[in-house]
Amino acid sequence: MKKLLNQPDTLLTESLQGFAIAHADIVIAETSPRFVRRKHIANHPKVALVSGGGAGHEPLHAGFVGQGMLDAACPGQVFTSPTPDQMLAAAESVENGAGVLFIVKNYAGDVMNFEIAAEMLEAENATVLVADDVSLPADHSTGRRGVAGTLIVEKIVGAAAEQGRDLAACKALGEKVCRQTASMGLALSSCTVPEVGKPTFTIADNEVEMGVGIHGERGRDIVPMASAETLVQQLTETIDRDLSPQAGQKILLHINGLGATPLMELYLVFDIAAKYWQQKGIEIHRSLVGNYTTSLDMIGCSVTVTLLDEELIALWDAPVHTAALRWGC
Amino acid sequence: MKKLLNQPDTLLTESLQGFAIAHADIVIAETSPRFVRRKHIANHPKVALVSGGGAGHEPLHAGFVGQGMLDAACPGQVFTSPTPDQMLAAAESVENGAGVLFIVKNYAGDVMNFEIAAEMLEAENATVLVADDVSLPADHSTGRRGVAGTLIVEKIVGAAAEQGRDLAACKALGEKVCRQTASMGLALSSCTVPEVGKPTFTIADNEVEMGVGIHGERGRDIVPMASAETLVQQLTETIDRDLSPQAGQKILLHINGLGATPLMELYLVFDIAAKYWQQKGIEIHRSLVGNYTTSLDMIGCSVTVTLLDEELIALWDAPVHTAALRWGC
Amino acid sequence: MNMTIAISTCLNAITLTLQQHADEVAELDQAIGDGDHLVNLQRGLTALTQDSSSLDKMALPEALSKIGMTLMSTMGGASGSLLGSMFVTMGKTAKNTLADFAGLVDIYAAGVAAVKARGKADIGEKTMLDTLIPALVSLQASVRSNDSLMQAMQSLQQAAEQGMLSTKDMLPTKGRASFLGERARGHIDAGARTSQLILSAIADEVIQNQ
Amino acid sequence: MNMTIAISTCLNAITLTLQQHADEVAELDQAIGDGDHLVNLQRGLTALTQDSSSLDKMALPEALSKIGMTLMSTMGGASGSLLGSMFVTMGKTAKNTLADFAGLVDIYAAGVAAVKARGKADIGEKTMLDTLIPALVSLQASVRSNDSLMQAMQSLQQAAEQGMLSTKDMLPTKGRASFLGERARGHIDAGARTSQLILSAIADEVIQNQ
Ligand SMILES: Nc1ncnc2c1ncn2[C@@H]1O[C@H](COP(=O)(O)OP(=O)(O)O)[C@@H](O)[C@H]1O
Ligand SMILES: Nc1ncnc2c1ncn2[C@@H]1O[C@H](COP(=O)(O)OP(=O)(O)O)[C@@H](O)[C@H]1O
Ligand SMILES: [Mg+2]
Ligand SMILES: [Mg+2]
Ligand SMILES: [Mg+2]
Ligand SMILES: [Mg+2]
Repeated sequence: MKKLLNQPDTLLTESLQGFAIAHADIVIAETSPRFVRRKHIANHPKVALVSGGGAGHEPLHAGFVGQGMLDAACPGQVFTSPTPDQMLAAAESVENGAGVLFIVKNYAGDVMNFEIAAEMLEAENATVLVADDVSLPADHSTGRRGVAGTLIVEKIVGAAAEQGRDLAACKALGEKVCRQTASMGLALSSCTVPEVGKPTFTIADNEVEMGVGIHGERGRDIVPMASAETLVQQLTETIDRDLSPQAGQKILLHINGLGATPLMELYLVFDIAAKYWQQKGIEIHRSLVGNYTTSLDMIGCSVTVTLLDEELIALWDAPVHTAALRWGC
Repeated sequence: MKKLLNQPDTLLTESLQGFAIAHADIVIAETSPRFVRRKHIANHPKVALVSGGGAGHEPLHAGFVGQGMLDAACPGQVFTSPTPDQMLAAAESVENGAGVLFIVKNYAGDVMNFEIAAEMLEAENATVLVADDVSLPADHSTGRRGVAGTLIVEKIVGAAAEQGRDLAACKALGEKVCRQTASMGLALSSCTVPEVGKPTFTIADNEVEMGVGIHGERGRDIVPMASAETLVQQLTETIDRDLSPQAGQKILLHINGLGATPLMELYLVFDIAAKYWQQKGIEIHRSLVGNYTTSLDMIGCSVTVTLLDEELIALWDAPVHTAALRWGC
Repeated sequence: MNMTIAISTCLNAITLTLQQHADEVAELDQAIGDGDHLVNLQRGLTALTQDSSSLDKMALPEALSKIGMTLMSTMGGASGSLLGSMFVTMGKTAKNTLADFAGLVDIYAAGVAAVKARGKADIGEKTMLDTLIPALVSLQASVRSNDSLMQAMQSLQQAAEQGMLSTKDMLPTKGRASFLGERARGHIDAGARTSQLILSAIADEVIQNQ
Repeated sequence: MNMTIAISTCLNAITLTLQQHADEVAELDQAIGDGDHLVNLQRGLTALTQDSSSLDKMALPEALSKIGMTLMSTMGGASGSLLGSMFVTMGKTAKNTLADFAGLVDIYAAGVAAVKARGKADIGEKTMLDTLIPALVSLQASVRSNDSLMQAMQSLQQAAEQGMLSTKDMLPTKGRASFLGERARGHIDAGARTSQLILSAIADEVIQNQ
């Protein structure tokens, strides 16, 4: 394992310290329990958006804390959901009278820990469960996983909360975005969890893990290594079968890198995916390309599509000022 | 070599197509010769900023084309400087009466090709040579290399050009930023040039290449693998010797990833570097952390420091709207 | 039957057995999970061990609750919420239960029920429950048939081991491994293995302590 | 002396020799450069080969200029600007120079001067000039001593090879290799090697064509 670190077990703390210094204008990082919150809490009641999850997906979620997006985020250990006391402290620190909306990626650990926190929280609260990974069937025994579509939910609901929508409306909006969002990813390599020190799995040069989540785990299937065209086609076709967009539909197309894929290749993936949709008469109305929901140093990517309407477009375009996503201000 | 691509020799074209679709609101990509330019040319004379260089450093430079930064960028083949006809066409397409400023990273190939273009260009023009890599002595036979400090020059001069400064003033400002900027990088791995298909060099598990440029090449020295603290110290101390900032000095601290380093580790590097400077009474006044000037899929990072004054702070903060850097609008 | 053994003794035994099987456990979660299960458990154990002398002094209900809260706030992950809920519930149940052997089995039963409820899972889904439930069934049988403590502990160990081994050929339907579908067959579940190692280590301590 | 050989013949010979030494050349630029030199040259050659029948029909000055412009606009990198400048300058010089052997050497001399000027470099800096300059010196000596074409070509080949080999122990002071400092010693310069391969291939063609 070759990584820039001091000790595997101090990496998270030190990295979060760096994050807090680098973005001291917009966030504050608390350490016990650990969470990141907006520096400026609204002085009128506003639904507080709280998310969190294992570390190793940076910039998700701490990189999305700030105006127009999350109010607080709880980073767990690498690929390990945070603990209820983190979520509780985060929620209590940002709640200001309009309740708390938890945005949770659908993994057993995250779901159960957030459940416990929600049971303990006195303030009014609700949860949006993100389950956008269409590599899994819709009726999968645990539901689908939450992957790169999460940031789209966080951005859109974040804008709505900022505009003053109430808790029920924010939850309903989040669920609408979830219904209209589908993602699928693939990996060409494993990643290495710092505390483990060696790759989570091995994979041959002529193999690709198809349908991976974001925890450096194997995919649903191994498929033969092929051209980007062939591989990306498998992602877009699965998404297409799930969302079945009609000609004329406007979409947000998000190509996400898993951490170690050069941007040049991500734009190639974007090109392939964009042309797939354009040939079907779908309009690429908004786009986002980059490493946003990563799996440490994994080589791979995912494609995410959100079906847009005027409401969602306006909320996507609304000002946002976080460490990793910023526009309009 | 495991990469997401169709053919190594079509990657650049396809990737640029993807880039153009993804950012169609702000850029236009021309293909023969190849360059990227702003979609909207100012309707009053404005110094046109043109940069370029080999591909493989994405988002540099095309990702910095847009309001408040570059007017055009010419991507060459991977790690190969672009050709004079690209630069000429790019310059002619954005020149609108106030002359052209070429921003060139100091490498033989870039310098000579831009020189030829400048000789051929009829419009008034000037060049700023970026040479911020302090791993090389100031009196190096070819001058120092241009590395991650380049984007800082492009951002600050871009803001000044936007505000209407003339060609001579923009050139003088660019040279001031160059004088006040120092960078140094290290690599834990090689990278793989798609057309070559195997890593440029091999490196042992217990070795680090210290003082690398951004073309996937070896560094000045091999040093033993050590803690991030020890390694980053070597970068900051070299920068410190070069810039010798005084207590109270405000700086911009930029931690750049070389492509395959997780953001978590880059923030750790930021933490170490920030504390180094803070202990000397230097104020981290602005910061930028991420993969901005990459070497394909190299594992490694660089530290860049720019000494700030009120003029540079105001220009750094000025609105910018490009694919990879955006704020204030 | 004399069952009083110090919590610190158990913690040491558990720490030791996990150390001895560290590579194996790490690899199980790497194969069909995300590779963090061993580290998660060890983080929880380290926190408990730091508190062990005060845990030793507490009454059983308080000690169990404290263990639950500590696991819940230090482990994270699926196993953190499950083991946390398990011990918190055992602590609550212990308040109203006599701590003889039958009572302890009832307390454990409440803990297992909490895991089932929190995880919305049951036996046969390739999780820690495939160890925890057979172990419970065995303990309950021992209560009914008035087994000696030695017999009870040995049956417990056998049941836990069989349960753990049974996960190998199962198709997972809960937790991360479920995402792998058929690819997860042929691997033992990490949580089932650690639960079995822990139960077995405690049983050994009880036996030795007789 | 009869020196008329078709440009297409030369291009084919150069393409062949670079193919035969492809791995070696690629590795030279990987060792102390950035690994693209072979691909850069081949991109230029491919473009020239596509034009070869029209190049064959052109007068020498136009052909040289056209080669220069093509290399300049297809190769990129240090070598693209240098070889581009070299051929553009040779084209200009050819307009006013008789294309006998001595004249051709003068034209080549002008090309080498253009490389020196564009690269701000000279012999001894571990670049292509360490091949190009000794080759020029040898050609000029052949003109002075009225060597046979065969003799001239053979001396040229020897001089180019010696020059190329001389780069091995040099400390680089121009181009990318200069950044490596002492670490670049012990490696032959990629551009010196390809220049030598090219000159040698052309010389072979001239010899065979006699
Ligand atoms: N819903 C569930 N019910 C019961 N046990 C579960 C459930 N989900 C996961 N587990 C158990 O948790 C173990 C994984 O724990 P761990 O690796 O620490 O957490 P995570 O899965 O969040 O990475 C699995 O091996 C399995 O035994
Ligand atoms: N200033 C210079 N003068 C003469 N030759 C040079 C100079 N700089 C580089 N070269 C030659 O160019 C070669 C490298 O060419 P190439 O790899 O195609 O371009 P780049 O260095 O831009 O990657 C070197 O091996 C060297 O022979
Ligand atoms: Mg986990
Ligand atoms: Mg090059
Ligand atoms: Mg796990
Ligand atoms: Mg090169």
